[in-house]
Amino acid sequence: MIGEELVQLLTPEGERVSHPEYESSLTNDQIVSFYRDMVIVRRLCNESTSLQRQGQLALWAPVQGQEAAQIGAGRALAPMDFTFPTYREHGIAWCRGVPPADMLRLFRATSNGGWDPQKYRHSVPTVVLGNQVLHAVGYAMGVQRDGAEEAVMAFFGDGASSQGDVLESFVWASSYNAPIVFFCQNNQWGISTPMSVQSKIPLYHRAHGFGFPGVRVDGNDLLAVYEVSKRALDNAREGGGPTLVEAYTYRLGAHTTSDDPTRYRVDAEVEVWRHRDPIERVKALLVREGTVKASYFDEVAEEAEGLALQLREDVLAMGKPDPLTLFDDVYADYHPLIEEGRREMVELGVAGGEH
Amino acid sequence: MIGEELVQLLTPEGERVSHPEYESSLTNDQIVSFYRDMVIVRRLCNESTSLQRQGQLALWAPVQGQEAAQIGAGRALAPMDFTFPTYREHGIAWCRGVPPADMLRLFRATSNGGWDPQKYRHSVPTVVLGNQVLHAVGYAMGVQRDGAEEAVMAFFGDGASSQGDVLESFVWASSYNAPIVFFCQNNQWGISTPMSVQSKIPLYHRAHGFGFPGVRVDGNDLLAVYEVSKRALDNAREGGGPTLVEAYTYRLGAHTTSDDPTRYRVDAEVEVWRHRDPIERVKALLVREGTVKASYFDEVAEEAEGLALQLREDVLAMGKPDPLTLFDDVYADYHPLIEEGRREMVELGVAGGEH
Amino acid sequence: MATTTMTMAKALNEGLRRAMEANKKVLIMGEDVGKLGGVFRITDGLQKDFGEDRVIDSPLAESAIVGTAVGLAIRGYRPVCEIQFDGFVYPAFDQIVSQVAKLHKRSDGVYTMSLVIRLPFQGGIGAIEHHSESPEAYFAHTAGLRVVSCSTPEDAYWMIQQSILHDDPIIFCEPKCRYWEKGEVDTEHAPHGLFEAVVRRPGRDVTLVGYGASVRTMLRAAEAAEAEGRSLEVIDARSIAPLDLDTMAASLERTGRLVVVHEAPHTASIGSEIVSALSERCFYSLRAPGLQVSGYHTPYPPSRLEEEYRPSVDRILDAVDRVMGFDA
Amino acid sequence: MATTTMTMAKALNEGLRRAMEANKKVLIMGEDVGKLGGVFRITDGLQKDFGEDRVIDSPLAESAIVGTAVGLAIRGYRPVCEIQFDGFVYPAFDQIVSQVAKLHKRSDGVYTMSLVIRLPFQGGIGAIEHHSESPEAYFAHTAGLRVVSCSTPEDAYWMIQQSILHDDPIIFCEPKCRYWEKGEVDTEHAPHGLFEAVVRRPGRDVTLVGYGASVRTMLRAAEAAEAEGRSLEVIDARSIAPLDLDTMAASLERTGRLVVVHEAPHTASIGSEIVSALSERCFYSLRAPGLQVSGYHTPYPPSRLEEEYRPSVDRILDAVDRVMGFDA
Ligand SMILES: Cc1ncc(C[n+]2csc(CCOP(=O)(O)OP(=O)(O)O)c2C)c(N)n1
Ligand SMILES: Cc1ncc(C[n+]2csc(CCOP(=O)(O)OP(=O)(O)O)c2C)c(N)n1
Ligand SMILES: [Mg+2]
Ligand SMILES: [Mg+2]
Repeated sequence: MIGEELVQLLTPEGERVSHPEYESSLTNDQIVSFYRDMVIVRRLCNESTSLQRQGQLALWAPVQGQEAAQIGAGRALAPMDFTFPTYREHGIAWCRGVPPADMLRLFRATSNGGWDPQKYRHSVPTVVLGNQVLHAVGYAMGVQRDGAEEAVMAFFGDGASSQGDVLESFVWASSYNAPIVFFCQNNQWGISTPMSVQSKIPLYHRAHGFGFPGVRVDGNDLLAVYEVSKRALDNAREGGGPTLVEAYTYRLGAHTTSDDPTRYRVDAEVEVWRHRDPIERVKALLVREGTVKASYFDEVAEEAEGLALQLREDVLAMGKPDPLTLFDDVYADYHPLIEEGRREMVELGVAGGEH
Repeated sequence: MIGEELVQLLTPEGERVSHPEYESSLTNDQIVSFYRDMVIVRRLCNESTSLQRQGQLALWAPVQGQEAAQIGAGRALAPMDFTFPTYREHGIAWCRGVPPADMLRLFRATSNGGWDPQKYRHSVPTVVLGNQVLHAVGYAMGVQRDGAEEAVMAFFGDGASSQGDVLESFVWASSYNAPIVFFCQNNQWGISTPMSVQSKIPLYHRAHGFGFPGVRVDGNDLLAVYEVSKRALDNAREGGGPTLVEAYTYRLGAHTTSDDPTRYRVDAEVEVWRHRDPIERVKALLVREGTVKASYFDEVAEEAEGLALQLREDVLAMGKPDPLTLFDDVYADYHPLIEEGRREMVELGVAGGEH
Repeated sequence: MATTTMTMAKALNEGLRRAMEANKKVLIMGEDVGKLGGVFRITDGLQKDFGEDRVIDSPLAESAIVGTAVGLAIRGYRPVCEIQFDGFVYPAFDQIVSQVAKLHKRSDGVYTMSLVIRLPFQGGIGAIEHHSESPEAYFAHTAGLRVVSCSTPEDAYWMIQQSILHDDPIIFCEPKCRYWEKGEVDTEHAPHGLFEAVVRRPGRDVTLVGYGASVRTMLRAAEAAEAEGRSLEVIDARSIAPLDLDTMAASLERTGRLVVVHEAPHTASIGSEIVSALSERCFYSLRAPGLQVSGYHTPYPPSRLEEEYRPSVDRILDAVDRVMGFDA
Repeated sequence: MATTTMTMAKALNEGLRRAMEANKKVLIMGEDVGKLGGVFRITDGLQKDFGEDRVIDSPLAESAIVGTAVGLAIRGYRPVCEIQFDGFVYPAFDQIVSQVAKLHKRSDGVYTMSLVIRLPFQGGIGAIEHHSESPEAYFAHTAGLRVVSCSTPEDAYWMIQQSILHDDPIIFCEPKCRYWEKGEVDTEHAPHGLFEAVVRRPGRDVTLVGYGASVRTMLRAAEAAEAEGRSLEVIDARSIAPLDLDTMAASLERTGRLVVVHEAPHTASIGSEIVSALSERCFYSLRAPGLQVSGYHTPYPPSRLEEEYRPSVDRILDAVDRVMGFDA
């Protein structure tokens, strides 16, 4: 796995390694704090999986295994940057400040969004593969027109990389030199479709053919992802145009709670990747370098536990929305068919939601 | 213009040059015969432009300047290969044996196709940019399944190279190692859009990012286009997978007869390219090498004249189709709305077509 | 008579299997259709038995799935494309509308667009956004296509085979919330022509017309109405385009009252089409205007609200009340 | 009153110019819209005056034109996308249906999808395939969108400005065969609300409803009918979604007879919608079923046959005869 082309600053054993082009700039405090992020995100994800198993969520898309990719990228963002996620960017949402319960509204099937995208500078979830990547390019074109020093980050998976919308995004971003970072989490699978079906060669090469840089980073290496993302974001903000970052990682869990990965992949593969666990890797570093007291790990685990409990409580409190909300925000302005629908529903005496 | 990356075997002055990877395999007879093709295709194109000016065609899309690209590629094809054109591949259609008048049915607005695509192994014109490239990949997948030694060639322009369908075609062809040659005529313009808006770097690079070879050939050099196309087609037939050929050329005329290129490009640019005229170049070679008698050029011109006259005659004879043909071939099988429409038209007493 | 009980999912799987056995040119292509057997397992086991060349796991791009299927059809194959969910068919819309629907005509009949696009459609499974849509009207509006939908395992088994045999391109709409319901399947005798509507329950007072998942809802409404002494005739349209207006008109001539049920927004929908077409055919027989019970004019809601959005027995009975209230 | 005579093309150009002057956030984007001024010259001169950042010549990809416009709208811009011809809107269909139409809702009203998609539509210019289509029903069927069409230079001038000002996404359909027809334009007072239908010619016997290019055809039919002693009321729907059914119903209450004219195939069309909606609203007043004069159920033909395909004065008068022949 560790080829010349893969940027790595931390080995799976938690040892720092040097790279000719990148060097970790993270302070110990930052590493400690990002470790906490990762632990919390994983814990919240596990809680969400249980909530789904218990019938409290319609679906869940686990992020296990991709925490370094998401926290590395998410923490490299500047506050004014704007991000466009798919349905699996729980770690990014966490970094942007989206309340955990809000991340679950989509999966509790009480909302098609869940949070205020302008407030958190993190767009609503996008389920149709690739659509959001074009939005990100357009947003970046707006940033250019405003003369703002902001960057945009678009998230998508290895599977989505085959969609016309993602590929057209590359054309546009290059053509307009848009301040955007394409952040592709290559977690090796698109449901049951292995990466090799989408591309025979490493994905990051694709950028070169469109005239902008691509880089493959060890997506399970927090330090490397942070540096690679930061440099790409800085470059975008400074007018250097787009970069494609391929975070080479792995989806340890199922595609979603509806999925049965045993039908298409062997346990041995998953095992290999468990040994590259992104959280363990940082923990090993912290231990190795004696950065924190031994008790720190328990403290973080406990904090995560508390947040998980809170999440559970918040989710259980999320009632069924009032059916009349169906008609809200479809249009910004008066629309006769909305009024007609609302009237019909009221006349039918459809019960209100739980509150 | 002549960079290392451009395959050239014949200079604009008609001198043979060597290239480290390609060598002309054309016999004198072939060059003489392909020269004839180019002259005829240009003459037919000019005739079509006049026909349009005289109100006999709804539109015409001139091919001037791209004759070497099309005859070079068209003559490199084997009889059983299959081709998928846009609306400007008159030279390819000529090589496939499509009767000239049939090429004009689309432009006389008497048909949306014009010829039997299976008979000539040359698909119907495709006007929606990029759509046909996916068809070509699918057809090539069929060739693979049949175990046939055939190749497929898909044509598209520099402008269309930005469309999702073309880019998805690259993904698929690479994924399935399909026996296809993507033949992009980069004629520098997509109506008024200059090449630089579609890509900041040479287009053929795009293939590398998808994991298959791309090559840029001097599209005004018959010898080079032939060799590059032939090698790519042979490679496809032998199971070597896809190649992107970028034929670097120029649209000397307007986009179509509806277009006014003076609004977006300067005469000087056109002048530069006139000096690279693909037909003059071969003529210079033939003269230089004394391959043909001086009278040959007049003979060819005369033959072309005759064909142009014939074309005019055939086109003028193409009457308005019987309106009831509207209802033919919409469905392969009985459809009540087709019968309803036909009945209504008959009852309305709509006049038949001219025959 | 060989009759077996099976789910609609299994019936589709068996139908596909029979079609593949009967003709080597039949291919299946789509996302996750191979090893996984599709997210709904409709193609379960087929790749194992027919190989990767005939059951093709594709890259994730719908325009390419349909676009390459067009090329395969030109080459003489009969591809069956699976679109994973209704809401993901739109990236392929251009290929469907500009190519699939028009190439037979453009080639003067030389190309046969013998392809089937399978589309799990309608709601009712508690899914997240884009997994519960009803895009059938887009395709019905498009000349050159045909659109059908099954509502029972038996129809699923036969209609998929009939569609694959048919030479026109067919959008095959599968009511995903019915995949796991069981029914009898006669695997020897095809029950009905592919483009025929079927009266699922005879009645006198009002004609209900629908398709897919709505058929069972209409039958339930008819049962409930019976308790109140109202007799509702339930017609399963089966073919959405073309519509079998003859069967519907024959019913309407008797009942004089029409309610069309479907899950899409009602503007320019199949409901609008049926109402307008029958208002002409049965003008003198109509005792009330034809009404629609449909999705509301909003995006499909988060699924906690889907049962308020989808036509329910109550909403159907309410519409029945309204058509009974007219007197012409 | 500042009234000037100009073509519809010029009126659109002037309307766009005024909108751009009024608000710096208004952008124009599309293929060839800059230097060339668009293939129909609707954006002529605007890039020269407002710069390349506000009049954006784009790469050739419709999904990207609309998709990036969505991003610009999220950033607070008000993009006006030009799709070069109706038949090239389908590559953008996914972005339009799944994003443009739904993002306001998905974001609980936070995102304003203030974008206009200009679509030269309908036939009549003798073009080749894909340049003469009428895709309005696809968009009207889609909740979250609005669809309007202009039929006169004055409407063109005002409606484009009203659309740009409006906060919902609007599909703006321009009848390309009328671009070069001249008319009076009052550039001071907006004539009508954007979503109001307008009676273009009063009449007593039959109500004709249509939009875009069909308006002039209907007016000609009304003139011809007058000679025969028949009085036809002509309504320009202007707003295709939502429909101004009040104006139409008011007319129908008087005439009792309805003919809808448009160029798309009639299945699940705007014609079907108008007929079915008014058959409910005006049930007791209808003296004949509402009929459609529309395109046939075939792909748009090669343009030598387009006048046989498009609704003609003859076909309209034939439908008028038919509705007059009913007696309820
Ligand atoms: C246009 C579209 N087609 C199909 C789907 C169904 N689908 C949901 S997720 C998924 C796999 C995506 O894989 P990838 O992009 O690698 O992201 P990951 O799930 O691995 O994070 C598919 C096919 C979809 N959401 N959108
Ligand atoms: C999907 C689509 N969008 C827009 C058009 C309108 N159009 C026709 S030709 C053309 C330019 C194409 O340029 P290029 O691909 O370079 O081919 P060329 O005309 O130069 O041969 C455009 C924009 C179209 N035909 N299809
Ligand atoms: Mg993946
Ligand atoms: Mg070009």
